[in-house]
Amino acid sequence: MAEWVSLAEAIAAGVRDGDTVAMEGFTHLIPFAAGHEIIRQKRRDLSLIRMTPDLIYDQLIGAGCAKKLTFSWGGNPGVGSLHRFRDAVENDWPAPLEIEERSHSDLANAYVTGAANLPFAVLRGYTGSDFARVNDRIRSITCPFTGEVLAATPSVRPDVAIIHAQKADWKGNVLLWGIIGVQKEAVLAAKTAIITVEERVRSLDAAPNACVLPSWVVTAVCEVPRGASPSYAHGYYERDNLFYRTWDQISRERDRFMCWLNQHVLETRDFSEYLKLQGDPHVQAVYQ
Amino acid sequence: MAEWVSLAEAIAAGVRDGDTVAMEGFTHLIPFAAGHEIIRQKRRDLSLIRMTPDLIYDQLIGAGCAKKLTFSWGGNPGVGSLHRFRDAVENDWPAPLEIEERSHSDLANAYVTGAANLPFAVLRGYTGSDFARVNDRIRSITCPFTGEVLAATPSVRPDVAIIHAQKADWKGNVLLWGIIGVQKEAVLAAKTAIITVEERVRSLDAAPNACVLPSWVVTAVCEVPRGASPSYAHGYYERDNLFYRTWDQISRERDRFMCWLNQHVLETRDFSEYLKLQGDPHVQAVYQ
Amino acid sequence: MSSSFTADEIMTIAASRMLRNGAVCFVGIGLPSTAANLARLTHAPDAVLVYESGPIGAKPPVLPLSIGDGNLAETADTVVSTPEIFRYWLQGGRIDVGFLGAAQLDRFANINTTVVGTYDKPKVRLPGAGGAPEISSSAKEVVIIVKQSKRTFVEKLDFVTSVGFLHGGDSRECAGLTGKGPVAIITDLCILHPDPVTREMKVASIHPRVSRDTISTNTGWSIQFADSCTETEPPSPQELQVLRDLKARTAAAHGAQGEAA
Amino acid sequence: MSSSFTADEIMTIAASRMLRNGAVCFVGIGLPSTAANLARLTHAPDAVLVYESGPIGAKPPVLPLSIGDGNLAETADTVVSTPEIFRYWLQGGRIDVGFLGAAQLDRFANINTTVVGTYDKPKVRLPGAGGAPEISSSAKEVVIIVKQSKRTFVEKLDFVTSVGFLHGGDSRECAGLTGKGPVAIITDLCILHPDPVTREMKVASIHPRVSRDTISTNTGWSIQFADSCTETEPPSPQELQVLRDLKARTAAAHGAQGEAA
Repeated sequence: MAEWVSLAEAIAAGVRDGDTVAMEGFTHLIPFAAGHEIIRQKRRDLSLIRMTPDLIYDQLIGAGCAKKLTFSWGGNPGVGSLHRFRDAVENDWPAPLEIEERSHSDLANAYVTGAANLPFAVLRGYTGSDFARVNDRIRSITCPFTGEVLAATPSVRPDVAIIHAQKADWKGNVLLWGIIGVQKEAVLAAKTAIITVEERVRSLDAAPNACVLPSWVVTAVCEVPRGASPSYAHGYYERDNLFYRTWDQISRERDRFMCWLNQHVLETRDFSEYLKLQGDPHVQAVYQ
Repeated sequence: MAEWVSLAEAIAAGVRDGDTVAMEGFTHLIPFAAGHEIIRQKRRDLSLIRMTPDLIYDQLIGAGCAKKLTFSWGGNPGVGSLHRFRDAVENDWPAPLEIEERSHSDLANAYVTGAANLPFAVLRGYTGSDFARVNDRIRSITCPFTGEVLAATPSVRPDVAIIHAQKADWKGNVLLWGIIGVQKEAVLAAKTAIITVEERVRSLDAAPNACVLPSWVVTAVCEVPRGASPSYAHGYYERDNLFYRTWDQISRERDRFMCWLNQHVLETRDFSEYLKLQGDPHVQAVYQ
Repeated sequence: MSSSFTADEIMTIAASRMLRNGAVCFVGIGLPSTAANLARLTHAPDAVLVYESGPIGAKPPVLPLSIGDGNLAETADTVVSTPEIFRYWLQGGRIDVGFLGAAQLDRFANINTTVVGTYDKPKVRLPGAGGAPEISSSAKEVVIIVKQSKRTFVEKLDFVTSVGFLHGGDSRECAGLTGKGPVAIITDLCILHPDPVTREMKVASIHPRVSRDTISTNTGWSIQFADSCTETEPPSPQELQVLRDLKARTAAAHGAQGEAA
Repeated sequence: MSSSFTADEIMTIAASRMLRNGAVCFVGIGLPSTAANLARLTHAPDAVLVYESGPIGAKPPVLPLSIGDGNLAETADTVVSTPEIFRYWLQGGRIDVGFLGAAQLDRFANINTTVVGTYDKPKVRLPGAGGAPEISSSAKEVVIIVKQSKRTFVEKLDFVTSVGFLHGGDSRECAGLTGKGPVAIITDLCILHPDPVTREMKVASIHPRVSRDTISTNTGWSIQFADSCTETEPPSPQELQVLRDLKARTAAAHGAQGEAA
């Protein structure tokens, strides 16, 4: 059964140095507040998994939390490069970053088979590409009926999955909607699941076949309004496109990045303080 | 793009003698009207696939439409045996019935991999059972990472999938909700999809992540109110439990079954006439 | 308040007691569903009932007649597709207890629901596997609920549909099956648990007013009684009351047809 | 009504013309998304836009800035999970045309979006594959939209992320890839189609006011011109108007940030 706790408590109890951590959310519902809290609590040597590393992992990598990244597309969507990610790969700063590179289709399938308790995924993929040359975990398998050869890749089974959702009820049942990405699979593939939500409600009032994660597959649930900002939460707030563009400037040079990181994350107490510093006009309404 | 046609036209154009046909619906939304129309049009030598054959396939088998059945549970839910199914298997009446027997988990997985255009499914299943002894298409596969041995079974790729749903809009986009079973997978695994619906609406007004089949994966859509009766359509009508019990009597002896089949299916013009004969009190309201 | 109860009642009640509060239970239709819902209405209000048709956390007000009744969907925390139930929830390792019925079973609690006689020319064609094979292998524990008779409790199965302890001993683990297997068989006469070494199912508890002789007579192998064999705790008045109310509500909702469940 | 247009405009418009009405199009963000939406707003109102984030049948009123913008979900016929998009819809064989961008490509339209330089010590670390490898292999046809330059059109790729015609000839079919592969590359200078035999991409149509010399100078291999090479139909006033309106609406909705798309 999910326990309602503060985000600081959830991260303190749920994420350890050296853990394999998947923070998912495909453009929508990216768990930025949780990412900041991991930085604030100075977790180290994490093996991070995420289809689209995005700003959230650029921050974690730049802050020195990661030793490995498994991913399928590492850019700043609609803007350009992830400079901290590139600096780690190209220049080993702030530390060398091992990468395990896969395609979206592969990684999505690998979460599915992780959730399904299978050791590998089978897909039509990678034929003719150079991936298998640089990732020896992209292998092949032969269909026992047709003799066709398909790609086989290892399932994703993180220690911890962290996602952001719109609502949870008092029991800790969680509802998300809109672009739901690979979040259900990430949670079900993981040993521990930490979920931040926009609001705690009496009843989910979910549609019959909505994407609901029952309380008993969730370890901790935390009320963190605007916790996906600068990404968006459908029905709550829009994407802060300006911040995504500004990030290109903030993250380009190490000094400016460190200065931002100190001021906005390491020296803030929690995500509400971060939002206030960002000048978020809604922060007063959602945090008293 | 789906075409709106009558059920008689859809079956005439879409189902041929010898086809592999999957009619799905897990207790809920069973496409009985379509099954009757196949019997009425005297299709023969069909290879039928369905997780839970249920009364609908008992009728098709007894009527002599089937040469093969792929299934995972063949009973009258909550009542007992399917007598026509048993008579075919035990006594070759009205014709021998080849059976391909699998488990629910296997067949559900096989629809998934059929929809995903993969030739086989991988599952943890069948270990220690006698299935592989009687079905040589239950094989094994070794994980290229862990060395574990898992079950491998062939995907389901029917010529035709037939389902019943609650609503479709004028373009032929289809919405179903409640217990959705394996219907989406059946439609996406098939070459041709025929869908009967309770009603044709201007707009689906579907929830954001509802189970919608877009018009362009549907071949034909037919308005057939109460077309899942005696099973049920969530939000429209309840299961006719009495008919399921009565079926035990109707189907037990060949003569009585044939008499029922002639009177209620072969000699009726369409499903609305069948419903009138059944004494369905709502038939006047939904068919004018 | 009456202390009289039927054999069916004590079977259902004894089975319901196997479900811990908070446990996630994969429920077959019929006796398993009755027992699981009784548990939910008595000592295990937070038990989570998962049905193979898709409902997770169903809380039906009356017993469903089929595995996919509308009241399961309406009262569930969520309803997922059938493939998802088998892939993410059962095979995914999320099920604590699988409640199963059986047409035939042997001393190692292997189950046959496929055929009586030979497979190719069966004397009786049974419904088949349904979800049972993977419930048997993937649920953390399995509880079997079945009426005891020589026809059901057989020396040798005509077909192994779902495995219990295979040939006994450590053969289940050696086959690579991870779940604990059948921790109990609950019948109308007694409760059986596996011997810790041989894994043969032995009578661990005899229902009140049932003799050892009756149990032996209704078993197709020479059934053994555990050294610690005791008498089953009789149904409490509250258990009986809740079960009878549930059955009465079900009959009222479904009419005479309700009896089938 | 002006007949002047920019190189970007004719590139986008020429790409949009590749999308038949009713076709199901898997859309990448940026130029592919602009071209697909332009097609939807001009000659292909029934084109179905599928985004890898999950929306099927998206009809965004303004261009999305990211692959998962809210307006995609709000206007879609349905929104499914990302695994489902890749499994049932792309790999399932439901996509007619995949629209792709590229950081580098070679004469056989193989694409690199992974690294410039060596993989282990890259000079430039690019974003990586995303959905492109399986779009390239599973979509029935692929259209590549990319600005032409020596840096982009290279003799040899540093890394093959997504395949076009591999080594040319029938090497794509021999590898077991079922989709037709890249039927066109649309650049700001010209349109390339594969030679029917060698599968080398050849200039089939040159945009107005562009010289053969400019095309050759901006290509890292000795590019060939098809015998039938013609001039690209200039943008019609209506195409230009709709594209400019779309861009203006997008800028108004997103502010100056909108430019990035």
